[in-house]
Amino acid sequence: MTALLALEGVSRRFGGLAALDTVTLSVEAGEILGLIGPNGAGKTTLINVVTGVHPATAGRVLLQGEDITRLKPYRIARKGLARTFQIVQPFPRMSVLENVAAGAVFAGAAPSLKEGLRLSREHLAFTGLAQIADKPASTLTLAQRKRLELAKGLAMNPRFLMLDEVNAGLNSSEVDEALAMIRRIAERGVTILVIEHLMKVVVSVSTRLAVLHHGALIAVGTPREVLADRGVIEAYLGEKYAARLAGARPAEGA
Amino acid sequence: MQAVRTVFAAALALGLFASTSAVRAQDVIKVGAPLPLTGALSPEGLKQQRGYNLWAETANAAGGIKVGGKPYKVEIVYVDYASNTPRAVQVAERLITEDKANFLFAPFGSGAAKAASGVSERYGIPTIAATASSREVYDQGYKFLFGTFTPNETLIDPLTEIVSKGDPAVKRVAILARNDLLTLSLANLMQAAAKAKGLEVVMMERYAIGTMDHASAITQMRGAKPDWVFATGYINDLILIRKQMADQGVSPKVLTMIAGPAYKEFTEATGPLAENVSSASWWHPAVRYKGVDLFGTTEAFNAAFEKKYNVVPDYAEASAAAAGAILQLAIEKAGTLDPAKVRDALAAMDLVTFYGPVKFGPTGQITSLEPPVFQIQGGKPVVVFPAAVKQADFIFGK
Amino acid sequence: MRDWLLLLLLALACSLLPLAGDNYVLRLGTIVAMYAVLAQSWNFIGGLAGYPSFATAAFFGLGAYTSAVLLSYGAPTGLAWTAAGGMACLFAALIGGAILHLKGHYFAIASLAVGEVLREVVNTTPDLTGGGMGMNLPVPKLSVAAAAQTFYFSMLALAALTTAAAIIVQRSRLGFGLRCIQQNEDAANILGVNAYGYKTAAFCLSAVFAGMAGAIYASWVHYIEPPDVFDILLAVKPLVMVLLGGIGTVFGPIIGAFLLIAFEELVWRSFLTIHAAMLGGIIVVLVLFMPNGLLALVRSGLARLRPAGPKP
Amino acid sequence: MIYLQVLANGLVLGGLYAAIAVGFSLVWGVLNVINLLHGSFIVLGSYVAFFAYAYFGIHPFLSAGIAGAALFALGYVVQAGLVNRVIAAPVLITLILTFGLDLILNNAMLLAFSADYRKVNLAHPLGSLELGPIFLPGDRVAAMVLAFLLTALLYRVLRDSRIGRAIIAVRMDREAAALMGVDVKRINAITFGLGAFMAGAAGALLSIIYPISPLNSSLFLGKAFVVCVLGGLGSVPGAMVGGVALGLIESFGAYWLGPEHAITLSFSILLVLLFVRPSGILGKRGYE
Repeated sequence: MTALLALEGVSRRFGGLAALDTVTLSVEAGEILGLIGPNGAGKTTLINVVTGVHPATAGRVLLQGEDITRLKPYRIARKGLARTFQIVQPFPRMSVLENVAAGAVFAGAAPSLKEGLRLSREHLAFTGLAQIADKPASTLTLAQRKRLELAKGLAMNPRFLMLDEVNAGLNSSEVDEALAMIRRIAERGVTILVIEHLMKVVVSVSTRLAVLHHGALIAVGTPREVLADRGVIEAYLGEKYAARLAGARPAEGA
Repeated sequence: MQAVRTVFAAALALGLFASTSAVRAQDVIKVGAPLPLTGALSPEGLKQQRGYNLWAETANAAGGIKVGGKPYKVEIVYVDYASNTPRAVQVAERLITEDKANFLFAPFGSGAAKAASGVSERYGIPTIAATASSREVYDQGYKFLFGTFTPNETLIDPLTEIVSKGDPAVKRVAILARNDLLTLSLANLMQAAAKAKGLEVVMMERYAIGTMDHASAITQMRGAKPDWVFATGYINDLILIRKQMADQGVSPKVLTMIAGPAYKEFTEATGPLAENVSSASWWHPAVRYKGVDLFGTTEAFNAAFEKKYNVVPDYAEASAAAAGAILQLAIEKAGTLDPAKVRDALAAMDLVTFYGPVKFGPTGQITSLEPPVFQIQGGKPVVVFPAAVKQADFIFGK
Repeated sequence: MRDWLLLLLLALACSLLPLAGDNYVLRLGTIVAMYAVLAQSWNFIGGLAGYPSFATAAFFGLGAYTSAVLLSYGAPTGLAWTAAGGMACLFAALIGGAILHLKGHYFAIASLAVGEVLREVVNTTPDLTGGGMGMNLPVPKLSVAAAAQTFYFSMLALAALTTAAAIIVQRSRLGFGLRCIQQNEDAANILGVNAYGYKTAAFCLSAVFAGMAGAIYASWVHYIEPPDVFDILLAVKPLVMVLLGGIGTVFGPIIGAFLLIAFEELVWRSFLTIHAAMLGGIIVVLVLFMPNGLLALVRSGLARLRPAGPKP
Repeated sequence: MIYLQVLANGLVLGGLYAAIAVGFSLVWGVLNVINLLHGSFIVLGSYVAFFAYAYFGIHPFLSAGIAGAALFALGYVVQAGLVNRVIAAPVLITLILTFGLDLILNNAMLLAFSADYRKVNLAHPLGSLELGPIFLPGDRVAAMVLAFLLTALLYRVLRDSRIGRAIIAVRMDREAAALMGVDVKRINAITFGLGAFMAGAAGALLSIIYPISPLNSSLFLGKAFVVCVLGGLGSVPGAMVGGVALGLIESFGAYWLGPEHAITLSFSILLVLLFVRPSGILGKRGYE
């Protein structure tokens, strides 16, 4: 069976800088793949390449075998690839409900505006935003905005959902709620890619981890395998520290 | 903020002034005058207004216009159409239907006059155009439109006659024309007239409205080695062209410019460069007529104008005043304000005014004038044609 | 439903105008209807999509000249008017492809330049358009009153049609998508909105009715010249009207058109040479004190008075 | 040989266009405000020079400083009092605000000075420089050189003075500049004032070349637009390059295609350039 999403030797250059360097990676249906790496490693670029915002300069992106490398972002969105933004991007002067409905109407299953609004209420209930459905999005707290991003993504009825730092800036109880929600989304059969800064969080939720460093993929595997990988430790902590740790058991988190 | 406040205060004051100064006498003759008081044509609009005002004040000072023995005051209702032709048409209709104007002075220039005359024709309101010369304005078969400018070719033909007779060495003509109704029409006529006289047209170029630089056109002109340069445009274009010709050392034997040099602003702005520039216009303060109108002789008109405005009148100002004088004569002759009767009096008119002999052709355009050719000599425009009012000989450059 | 009812009532009320007024009032009514069309047109691209277009004058002028040229070749009036709309729409689709990837000031300037280029093209093709000499259209063989009514009702019908289109668009996916684009174009793209296609559609909508308005206008005044039909004020006034009435709303543009023309008429009558400054004064006051338009001001009372406008 | 003259025409004209556009570019680049008052500012500068010459005999090359200072004050007040209130609002709002202000200013000038064309006629005109077959108009060249010197001065001010650094900081990142203690509103007003200064000075210099009338303001504004897009925004070198490029385009365009097509050509090039390279010939490198 072909992978849900496959990157084949994908590169993305900005001028002379290679933000992504021949990355080959496949995502199987149903998994939660954690994508980690130090700042500037190319994680967000990878999402941008997959969603067509910054098309790959080399290589191919395949969705269930279909080449989507050069498709426009809106076409990719309509094929069931949804994402959230690290810096939240609501439509500020629309209500929360309308924000979500946009996802349902333009990429999701809603055949009409009316149906889109109805479906959106369900997604709001799921994400716990039902009480504030009619407030303008610009009045929301950060945690609420992050959840709104999630709800918008869900409304697109995605096969594959990419979450870019949905937990950044949240306190620990908010993070726990968010994680529970990610798991519940996965239970609905949505394949998920999580970009995360907090190692603890990503390890607890992911079924598999991939590590980017300077635009290159340096490790893929179960969380346990990856965290034991010497290259990964070097990338995160520097060579010296990695050498000291060598032979010792991998730490819980890094 | 202060500037804004000042302007608002000024606005308010003006508004009050406008509303209290409106004439409320019962026996008035209302003449509607749509004018371009703002926008690109506003210098022209203001000139016309000066002419109309002088006429109205002179007529009122003399006790108004006698209609069947009863004196009527003249009231001119001005509306600015911001140099926008459709607006002129709209304003014309408003003046007739809302302000109940008895008569109309057409808006400035051929294009707007033509457009607005359609309205006054439909309402049967006699309309005098003081600044429309193109034949196309008058050949629409309208009965209520009259014009005080002769057709454009009456400006061109005497010029070519004088130049071709005066100096057989003038062979090559360069034409530079503004791409606009009157100015383009003059250039086309010039091209035809030059060919008819056996002259060679070595350059014929148009420039766009709003052109800020003529250097390339003048470089081209220099290459064409013309003996006679004929440039048309509004005053600002011609000032710039004159200056840039000097910049590149282009000095033809004859330099003709229409329609700027008749205005004093041209000589003021170009200074010594104005010298020997020739032009033609429909009227000139040097002409001498003994009229039966309220101004009487041309000298008397010039004096009255100078007394009020401190300047010598130019052709546009005189034509506007003449339009009023002619209208007055027609009303007095008709002895009624009935538009159809006044119209008939205009059509039958055959007399002399300070502006010249007045007789309208079958299309309504004046046929009795002989437009003077003049040349700037010693910083002043002097008439070189027609012979009856000639002040000096035409001077050719080297 | 409420919008449709309002439109119907408004159209009915306006069709009674010939009973109440003389020809000059009808002329004013025609002008209000014409500007309502232009304001409504601008609202598609400027209000809904948030792209500050100054191309309204270009579409208007293009429509006027398309129709005038066709009429001069003997085409029937209805065909000429329709073709003018079609031509403007086609032109918007072509030019939209080139300039709709620009944002903010750059888009504003490009849309402005489009009108300037068209104006100069007309100026320099005298064989077809009369160039700087302008163009005469056949005068309809109608009485004064009949002509006034014909053009009033034509323009009124077009205004109603444009408003109907606005109502439909506002409630459709297109309108929803345009609002998304206006608020965050990148996010809209990612949510599956075909931003480029939607913007082009909005641009075309803002062209087709403006082009037809230009065509009717040309027949109405039966003399057109480039400085008049490509006048920059034809692009600016609709925008002021929309701001006045309320940006992005269905009836705001109509209210704005009515108010501005009424105000102009008043000013024009009482202030001979400072009406431009008066218009400038309205604009300044509008922008500084009621960025959401009069409607919003009335609706939300004085509490909402604040200096900055939230609309792009 | 004739091409040398056309080239010279284009270069001189380009120098004047650069002078017209520098202030406009500065305001656009730093404040992201399209100042539609710019054309009227230039005309007002011309009037200052005209009256200074007519009543006091001050040469326009000297009164350029006076005109600049007067316009700086006006520009400062306009920005501090009005434009600053909506500076954070979307493009459309500031654009339409300056449009309204321009209607007022232009109308006020029309009332105060009338639309009649005037011109400064120097008692001692500069004549023409003849370099073999090429004629160079003395007044244009002198005005161009002075405008160039003023522009160079502006460039130094921006690079080397405290206020200049603050302006550049605001241009780069408004919020960051505010956090670093820059009084952004004051810098906005100073920038707008500097833009008006350049407009006023340019207007004074142009008073010996162009007939003066409020009607000219839209012509100047149009040129400033094209120059800015050609050269790239908010950059002094960009305005120079854009000005010269436009001068050359118009000059050769008028020569090859006929003068009636010169304006069409420049607007067409503007459209094409917006399409292929919206950042202008020099790109967005700014005042660095």
